[in-house]
Amino acid sequence: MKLVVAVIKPFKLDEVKASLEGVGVQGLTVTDARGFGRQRGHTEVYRGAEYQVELLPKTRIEVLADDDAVEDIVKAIVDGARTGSIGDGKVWVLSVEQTLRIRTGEMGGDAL
Amino acid sequence: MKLVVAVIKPFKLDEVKASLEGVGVQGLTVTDARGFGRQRGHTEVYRGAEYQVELLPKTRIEVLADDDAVEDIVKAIVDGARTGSIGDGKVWVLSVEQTLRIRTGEMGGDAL
Amino acid sequence: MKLVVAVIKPFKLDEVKASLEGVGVQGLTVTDARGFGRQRGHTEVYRGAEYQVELLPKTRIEVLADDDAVEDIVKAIVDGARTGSIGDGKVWVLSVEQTLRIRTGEMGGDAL
Amino acid sequence: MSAALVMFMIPGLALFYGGMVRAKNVLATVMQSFFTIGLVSVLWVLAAYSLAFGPDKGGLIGGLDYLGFAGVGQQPNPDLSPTIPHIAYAVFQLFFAAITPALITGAFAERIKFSAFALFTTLWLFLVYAPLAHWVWAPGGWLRELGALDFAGGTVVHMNSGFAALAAAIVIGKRRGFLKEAIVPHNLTLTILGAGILWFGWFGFNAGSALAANGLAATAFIATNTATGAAVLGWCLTDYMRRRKTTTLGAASGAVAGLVAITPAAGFVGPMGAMAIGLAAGIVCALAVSLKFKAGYDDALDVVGVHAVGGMLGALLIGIFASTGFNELGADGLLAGGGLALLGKQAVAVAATLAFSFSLSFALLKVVDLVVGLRVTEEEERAGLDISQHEEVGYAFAEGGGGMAPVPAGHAPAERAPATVRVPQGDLG
Amino acid sequence: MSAALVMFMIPGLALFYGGMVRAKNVLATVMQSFFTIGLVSVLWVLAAYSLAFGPDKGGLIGGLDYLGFAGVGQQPNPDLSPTIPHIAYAVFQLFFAAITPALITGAFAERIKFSAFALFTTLWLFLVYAPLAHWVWAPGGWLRELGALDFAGGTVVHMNSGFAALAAAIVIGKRRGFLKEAIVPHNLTLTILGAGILWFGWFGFNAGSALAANGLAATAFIATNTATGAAVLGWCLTDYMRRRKTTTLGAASGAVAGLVAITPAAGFVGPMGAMAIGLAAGIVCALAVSLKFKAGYDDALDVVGVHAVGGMLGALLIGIFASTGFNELGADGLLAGGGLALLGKQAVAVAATLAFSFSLSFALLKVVDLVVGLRVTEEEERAGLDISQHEEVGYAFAEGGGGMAPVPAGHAPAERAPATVRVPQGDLG
Amino acid sequence: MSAALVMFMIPGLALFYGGMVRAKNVLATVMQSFFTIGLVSVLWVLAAYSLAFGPDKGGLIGGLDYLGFAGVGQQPNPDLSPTIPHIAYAVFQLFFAAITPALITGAFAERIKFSAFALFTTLWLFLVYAPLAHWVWAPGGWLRELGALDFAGGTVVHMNSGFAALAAAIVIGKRRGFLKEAIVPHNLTLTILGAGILWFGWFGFNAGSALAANGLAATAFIATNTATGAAVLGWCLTDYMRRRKTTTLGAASGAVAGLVAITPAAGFVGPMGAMAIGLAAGIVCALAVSLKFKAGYDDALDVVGVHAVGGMLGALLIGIFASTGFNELGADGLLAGGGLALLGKQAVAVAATLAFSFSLSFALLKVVDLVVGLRVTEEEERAGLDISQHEEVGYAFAEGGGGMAPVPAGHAPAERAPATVRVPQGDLG
Ligand SMILES: Nc1ncnc2c1ncn2[C@@H]1O[C@H](COP(=O)(O)OP(=O)(O)O)[C@@H](O)[C@H]1O
Ligand SMILES: Nc1ncnc2c1ncn2[C@@H]1O[C@H](COP(=O)(O)OP(=O)(O)O)[C@@H](O)[C@H]1O
Ligand SMILES: Nc1ncnc2c1ncn2[C@@H]1O[C@H](COP(=O)(O)OP(=O)(O)O)[C@@H](O)[C@H]1O
Repeated sequence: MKLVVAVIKPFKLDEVKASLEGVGVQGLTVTDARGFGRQRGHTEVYRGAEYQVELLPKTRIEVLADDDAVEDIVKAIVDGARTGSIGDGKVWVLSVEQTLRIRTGEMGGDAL
Repeated sequence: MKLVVAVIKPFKLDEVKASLEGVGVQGLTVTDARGFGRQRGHTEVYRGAEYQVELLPKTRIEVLADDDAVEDIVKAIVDGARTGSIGDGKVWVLSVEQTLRIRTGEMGGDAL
Repeated sequence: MKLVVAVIKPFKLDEVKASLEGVGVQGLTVTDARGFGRQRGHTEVYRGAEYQVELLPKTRIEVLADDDAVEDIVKAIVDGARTGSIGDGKVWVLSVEQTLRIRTGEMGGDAL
Repeated sequence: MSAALVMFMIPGLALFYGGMVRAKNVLATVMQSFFTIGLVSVLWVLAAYSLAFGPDKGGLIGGLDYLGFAGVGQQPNPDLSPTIPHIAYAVFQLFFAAITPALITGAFAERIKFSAFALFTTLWLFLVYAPLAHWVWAPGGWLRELGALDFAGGTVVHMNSGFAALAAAIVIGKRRGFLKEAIVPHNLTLTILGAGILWFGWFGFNAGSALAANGLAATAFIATNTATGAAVLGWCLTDYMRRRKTTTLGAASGAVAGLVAITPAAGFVGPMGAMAIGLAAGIVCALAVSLKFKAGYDDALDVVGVHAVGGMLGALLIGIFASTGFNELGADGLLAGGGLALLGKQAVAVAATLAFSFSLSFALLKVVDLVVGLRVTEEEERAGLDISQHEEVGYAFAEGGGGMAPVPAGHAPAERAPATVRVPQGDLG
Repeated sequence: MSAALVMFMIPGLALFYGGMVRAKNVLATVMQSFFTIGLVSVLWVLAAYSLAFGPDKGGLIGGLDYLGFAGVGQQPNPDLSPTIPHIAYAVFQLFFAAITPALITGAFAERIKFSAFALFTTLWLFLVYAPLAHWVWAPGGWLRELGALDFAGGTVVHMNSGFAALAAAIVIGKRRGFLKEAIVPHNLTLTILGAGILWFGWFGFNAGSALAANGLAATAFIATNTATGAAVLGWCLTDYMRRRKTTTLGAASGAVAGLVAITPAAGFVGPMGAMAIGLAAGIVCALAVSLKFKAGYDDALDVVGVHAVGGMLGALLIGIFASTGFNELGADGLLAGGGLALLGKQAVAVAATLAFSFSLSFALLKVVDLVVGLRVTEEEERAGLDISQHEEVGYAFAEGGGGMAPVPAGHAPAERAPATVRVPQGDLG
Repeated sequence: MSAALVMFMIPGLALFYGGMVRAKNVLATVMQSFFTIGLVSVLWVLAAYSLAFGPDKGGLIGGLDYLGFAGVGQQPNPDLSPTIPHIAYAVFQLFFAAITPALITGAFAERIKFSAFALFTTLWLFLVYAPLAHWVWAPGGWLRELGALDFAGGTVVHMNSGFAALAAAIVIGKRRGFLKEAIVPHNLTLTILGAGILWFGWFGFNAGSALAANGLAATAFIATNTATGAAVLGWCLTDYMRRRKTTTLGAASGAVAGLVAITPAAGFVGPMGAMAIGLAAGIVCALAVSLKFKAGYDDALDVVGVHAVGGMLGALLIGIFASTGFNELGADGLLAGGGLALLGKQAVAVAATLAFSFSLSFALLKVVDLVVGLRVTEEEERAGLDISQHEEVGYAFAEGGGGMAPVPAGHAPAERAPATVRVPQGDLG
């Protein structure tokens, strides 16, 4: 069992979700995040005082997946999230030792 | 050292927290999340236009734990979070390579 | 490839960010969180009714890093986040199996 | 323009209440006040005004002469409004009739069905408000003939809504989690703004009740403001005594408590009397709102503690502080050498209002419960009334991004139709 | 003080609109209404008032006698304001002129450049609003001479802005994601509060148009309120019919629809007529706002569905419900035995307004598009107008902590300058 | 009703300020304005009115004849208010006295102890406001006798609060993180709404100062509105010059700057003079607010840059634009051929106000600091004043779920009592 985590541009969430459903993903968890990276921030101005903002809004996605589904899932995320411009984000994969569905107590692959 | 992660229904947070304290957990970190899964969403209507909302509010919990405490912790989460109805959420366990308490620099189990 | 996760006091975010940049970190992802631990909470009062609040605002940071950079990064986080008072937070390290930059498809270290 | 000010109080009330509920119920709470303006604006013209202010029938109710505002014209009406057009008087009274049921909504907030609220408000306006308004204000109304004083609606508006609220809290039952979970205000800035609007509008309410921009209006104005200021201090003082801190909600609540208590007295007392009434109201109401925890009824937004208690306090204190020195149409209270006579009449008015409003409201709520059911399901309550009753969310700060094409109402939604509107409140478990 | 109430409507409108857009555009939307007050306050004094109400030139436009309010004094003006100081009339009219272009902003919300908005508003005030105001209200204006009735601005304010909005929605094109993404209101409490302020201020708008606090004002007042209440019920009823639920946005929208529809009629109809007009407005507008999905233009905040449709409805229904019984300066509609004459005149006014306002606004928008460009870039639209047009964010709840020293404007930012102001909206992709 | 409008300005100010602070201080900031209404409403009646407007004592202070509003009746007072009831005048003045200290709170926002604020406000009202009001407005007051003009409070309200604010910013010291962290507004929609309410209420402030609804009131009304509109444009223009962008906060700030600058002049200048004053105010204040970064004092919400500077500007420009043509009780300024005499008198008033207000306020703050301590601890400041001073949070959007039973105040909380009310602001580190 793996956990695929992705940080993407917020407005790409639906495309990513759709393309994940396209490869059979049945669930995912989303959190709002802010990201700092190569992408340049912007300036805010209040009463003439300027502030450089370097943390930009991002959306963080977690998908639990069977090992052999990971490749498709990563591809699906990239397909949905890529704009080609800087700041598209990252995907990383962690290994999961145990998974469980709270409602039924099912473990492992059955938990998804 | 393990990291137990759970995605639960928001209104179950306190019950989960209480039952975790019941098994000796001394700390946890919570983030607000939105989840998509088998649970059907709902409809929103604005000036006669309908929108299907599939991402539902969830709460994400992280608990660092010694290896031998994991079983109890997972059980405690399930006890606290289960309603039996769809959408109760998931629990997954990751292996942690290193832990540290910022205040003291204590490592491993002492960090909790 | 590792993932360094830290839970810190919100007002320390910039110091941590600065000291991470000091050790060459080029990116990170931040989420707002709430934490429960040894640090005592506070009381809220509404129309004479008192509520004990035990979950305090925290900031959660994720940094993907090459294995050999982890040590510096953990140190940098501690340097930036420590106040010495209770509630400073935790740092933990997870092992990452795969990393990818969405924009370019670069993998592993090149993805950072 | 006084009438406009009174109308503006209702959106103010909507915010005052809306800020105190949880985020998942903010729209439903605001909606109840807002919808009430619309509903009462129509019902009042159709029939309620006539029932309240039509020619007296046995001191109990008005005749039907004014159905549809028939005969309510641009000329002053000698009995009701010698100084202003009859229609101006009728519309001024309209907003009193609109805010009163809106006040009640604070008691059953966060758990009532919208349909039940709408039905209850309609019945209550005709069967409880109209008769009581007739008793107190209409020529021939028995309380008016008795000589009980109510300058701007302490009985008709505040005690009436407060006792109805008590009945409502009892009949509908507690919110899920009451006394167990932390059910706290989600946006007190709205509540403060609401209190500010109420304070502002109340000048129309009280000063306007002089039915002329004259010295009496000025007297009522200063009495209103002084009592309110004193009540703010009173409530803050009470908070301070308990935990050495003042609270914003306490200040806002104190303002409303003071406005409530001075309403019946505004035109009959001087600035110092008003100050005493206000100070008392701030302290007494600050203590009264805790009753519900002991008594065990869930008056969600403390309508009883503020309006019933504050209204009674004001009505009774008239008996102490009133003086014909400020309004020769008034009467002399205890301190002005009028003895206990006035106090007695005021007590009768209070008792009559309590008995009538509480019992009849109680019965109506039972009826409504039978007909449509008062309360939402557990799942709906947990999800919040905004979603379950109105299919809307109060706040959507997160960039949902993506989503589906809006479906013209009624049509089936497209096959696969993801959407990520942020629903920050509640859970649909 | 009526003028002050009308002025207050514009911040109300700002909130009404601001709550309906996405969080990333809230400031830009609010700004457009707020800035318009400032802009028109200056332009009106300089020249626009003179063009609208200066001595008639061929029934089409006013002369330049009143440039800079020259000769607009403290004495009543026999032709324009026999009962109040000329300057009071001029300032009352100022706010009508200010809210009208502000209403249009709902159509091109969430995608227009600030510069384009400012230029368009300036041109539109002089070339569209001023002439139309002259036609309808100025002595000698051809529509006024024709005998078409418009008590408080159904043609000049509502149809005018509504048809201009239609042109704007068509010329500027759809918002990115329209019909694809979930573009939903981010803070409906603001919208309800805005609707409440509009309702409050509208009493100044309609009752104030009687230019005196007399019986006619009271008649206009009750007509305004009754129509609004009925429209709230009408829209809620329509919502209920569709999904067995009422909506908060529906109630707020209904109120505005009712206010719009009664505007031209307020002083000419009775309470029951007003109720009919309001009910019709609530239902018709609730259905009309869905047109855009079928017609495929993106009138972001439904200015067309509410103001154009509601305005037309009200103007035409005058032809049915008007009666000299309520205002001898008015006329008799169908039901009052006046036959179809009045209805015909009203139809002419509607047609003239439609043709003039739509076509000229359309042309102006094309011009503005050529000069400065109407629309922001895709990246700016996605980031939101708050950041891209004003370099501000609407909400910053998260404790950013840390950050950089503010740089006195213009200076280059320090070398390494981290800051973590929360930007909860949009993305700078 | 002008008094009601002025009262309404204070909740408006509360929002204007509340939106500009960080989320963790929103309630404390709003509370300071709201509480001030209550506090001053009581103190004014008790004694402050008498000190300000009681029979003159040597041109410096009023006698104690009016303690508790004794003798302040429904009849006009020949010296103070020949045209309206004395009590109406006294209450109108009350709100001027209430908003002035509320304005000061912008300077020490986000770091002052509530107790220190309350004590300071009380002392300041009696020792600074009352005397200055006497000098300028009371018969016998030396500045009034001198012939300096102040139509509606440029000196007493704006310069007075502005210079006191300067003293406050200096004495209390900088906010933690000033010039280091990004300290930015958390909810500018509140600020815009607040500015809108201020604009609305200011008509009562300025037009009301004519003490009658006549031509002069209309003149003051148009002057007020024109100056405000011009100032919005002026500030936006300044922003535009710097970064080719306008800002919402700039528009809101410009409106207030214009209102401030026109306050002393409203009744003495014409529309074009008002426009010049407003435009100047918008530009000058937009530049003035940056002074603090160079001078290094932390005037959190720019009370100095807007009220002190704007107030001075307006007071001095009267000397240029005033003309008896608009108000024969006024005087002729430079352009009206009055020479420099008036300008000189205005300068004396400005200097006197500066010296008196700054020095005495400075001393009072030092005293308060000694007695209760002005400033919260570092930990409290970081956690935010809402939590540390009032034990409340401004926003709780997240579904906390669960929690503990509320404990009737004073009782010890239950043993294990988890609660998850969201505290989105600050940190209790
Ligand atoms: N080392 C890292 N650890 C964790 N998250 C990162 C890291 N680097 C970048 N990110 C996340 O990825 C986002 C995009 O990275 P950025 O360098 O700006 O663009 P790109 O990924 O296209 O090169 C950042 O905003 C941040 O959220
Ligand atoms: N594959 C997945 N990866 C990550 N999170 C998931 C996954 N599937 C479900 N979840 C999370 O669990 C929540 C509940 O899942 P759902 O299928 O709706 O109900 P249940 O867990 O009872 O079957 C979802 O809302 C989502 O947050
Ligand atoms: N076992 C744990 N698992 C996950 N997060 C934890 C755990 N213990 C503490 N934390 C996080 O660390 C924060 C600080 O912990 P706390 O015990 O209060 O102080 P300290 O780390 O200084 O001992 C908590 O608020 C919580 O967010």
